[in-house]
Amino acid sequence: MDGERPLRLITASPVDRLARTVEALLVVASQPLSAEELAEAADDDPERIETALRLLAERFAEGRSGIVLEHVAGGWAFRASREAAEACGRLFERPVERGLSGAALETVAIVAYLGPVSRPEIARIRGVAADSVVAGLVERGLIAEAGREEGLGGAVRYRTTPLFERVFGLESLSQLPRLDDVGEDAAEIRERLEAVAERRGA
Amino acid sequence: MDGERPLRLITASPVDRLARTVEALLVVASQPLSAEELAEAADDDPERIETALRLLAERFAEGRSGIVLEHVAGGWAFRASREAAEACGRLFERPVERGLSGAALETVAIVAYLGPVSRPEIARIRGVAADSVVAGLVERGLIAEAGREEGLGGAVRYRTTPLFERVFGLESLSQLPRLDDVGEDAAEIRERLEAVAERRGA
Amino acid sequence: MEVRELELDLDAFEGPFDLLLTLVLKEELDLAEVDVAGIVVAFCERLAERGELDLEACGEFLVLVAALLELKARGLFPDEEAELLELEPEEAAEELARRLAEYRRAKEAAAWLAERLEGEGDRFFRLGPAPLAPRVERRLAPQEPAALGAALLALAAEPPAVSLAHLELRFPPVSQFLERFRALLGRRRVFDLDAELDGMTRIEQAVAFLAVLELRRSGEVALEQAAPFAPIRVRKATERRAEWTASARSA
Repeated sequence: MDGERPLRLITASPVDRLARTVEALLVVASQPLSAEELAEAADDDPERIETALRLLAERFAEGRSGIVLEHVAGGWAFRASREAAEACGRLFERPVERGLSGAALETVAIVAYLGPVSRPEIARIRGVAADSVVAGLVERGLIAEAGREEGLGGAVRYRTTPLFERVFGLESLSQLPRLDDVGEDAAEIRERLEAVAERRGA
Repeated sequence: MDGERPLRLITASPVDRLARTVEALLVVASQPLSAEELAEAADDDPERIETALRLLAERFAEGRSGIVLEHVAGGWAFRASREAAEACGRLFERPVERGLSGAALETVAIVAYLGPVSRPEIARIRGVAADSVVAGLVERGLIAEAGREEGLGGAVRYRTTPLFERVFGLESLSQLPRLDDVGEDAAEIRERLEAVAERRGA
Repeated sequence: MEVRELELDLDAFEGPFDLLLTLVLKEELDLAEVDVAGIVVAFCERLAERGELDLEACGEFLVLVAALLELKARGLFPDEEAELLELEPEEAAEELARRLAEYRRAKEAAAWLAERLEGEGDRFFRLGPAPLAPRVERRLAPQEPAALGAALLALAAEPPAVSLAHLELRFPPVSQFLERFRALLGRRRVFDLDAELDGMTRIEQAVAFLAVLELRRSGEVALEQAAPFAPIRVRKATERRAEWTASARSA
């Protein structure tokens, strides 16, 4: 390796190579990185990192590049140039979604009819793990946490939100379509769903 | 807008400006963007986007830059250069692929080739229950629910996600190798079985 | 009758069927060492002792044994062709071959993916949103409440009855053999069961045997066997009360 060094010095200065490493780290990070974090990851010293960052700040500057290096509270991060703000706005402006996925609809229906209900219960009834679907519904504000199951370390339970009622055009949960074939009330419906789920799993 | 064009030609070549917009979009996007998505966000035509992408692919090439543009999962995305992999490894975990078991790889392979496919189908092919393996793959984001099998009480089906294609560096699922050679094996196995059956019958 | 509680006394294993299945699935017991035919014999004996045909237990048993045979076949497959004698029945050969090929293909694809992962290990990309990207708000169009009810109704739908479909093996109906044996007994008062079973697949033999047990239960026939594994003679019941006589067993 030592023999290679002079060659490298000709083709690229070490700071240039370090700058490439830093830009690679920044493009992968999902939060700002401090000079110390960068130095540790690059296994180089913070002063040289600062030099590399200055180099990058020049290269990734407003007006010169669509990628802009920005120093924010937590450290350094890339952002889109102001020039591209309109385009970014269009990228992130999502059209109104027409419906929920099958998994999301089943899950939110379970929470609406049986809530408050925990993730393990949802998983049991649907026969598949509920983690990502529940997380998605929470993120969209259709369901929210509502305490925990009884006992130590009880699982978090979920209920539907006012946004859910608005989206589904309900004044309250009592307006949910009746499911007399399944059960008269939440307890009966729950019992039936769990019994069916058990038979399905067997 | 037409009246502005000559002005733009003076300050910067339009393709260069478009390239800056495209790199801005790519640095903030959380998944690969297709040329069509880029065209829509940039409010420009797909052909010019392709030209800009070619320009960027040259600029953000392995060995030349720490940020590398790649065509993956049906779109374009930035990633860290291979040169910086060691530094990235020190800073970031690889939660998606860390410790993927043989069972998980077999299962994700089945979903990739046969998807959408249900858990019972996977179990049938692998000869063992697929529940925990499938849940693990969903958790990692490599597969996702894709509706249920037809008919009432049908099992949930799964397909691979764009993240799967990204992790395995596939431009699309069509890049998976054809497994015809194994198909020939099937004929051979069948012949052998039939030969055995004949001997038994005699 | 609880199939899973069936007590087994095999060379490789002694204990309830349930435990055997658990050990096999945990790969703590090599299925290659397990005499599956021995399990079938134990089940049939138990069935005979009870003197009544428990179709539910038979169904469950067939599914479990078919699964065991398949697992065993899979484990044995790479070995000598002679071991293929364990596989059969020939009717299932094509299906089995197809599935083995399918499984091999999955293994092949998994190997390809593993190799790919190895090669792609130095490609890092961002998993989450960009640090300074705008937050995305997902808006949902107004939804029909009826969709909620429909989703729950679908979840409350009974699953299909115990299905053998996933095995894709064809089980001939017991009635087919009942008719055949009744017709036979119309012509002859006695027949040798083994001779009748000759040339059948193992599954057909099993179902035919169930049919004979059913005939005995309904008092239409008497069964005679000089010793375990000796030929079984099926005699049309006359004035004598039908009974199972395996003289060696009482010894």
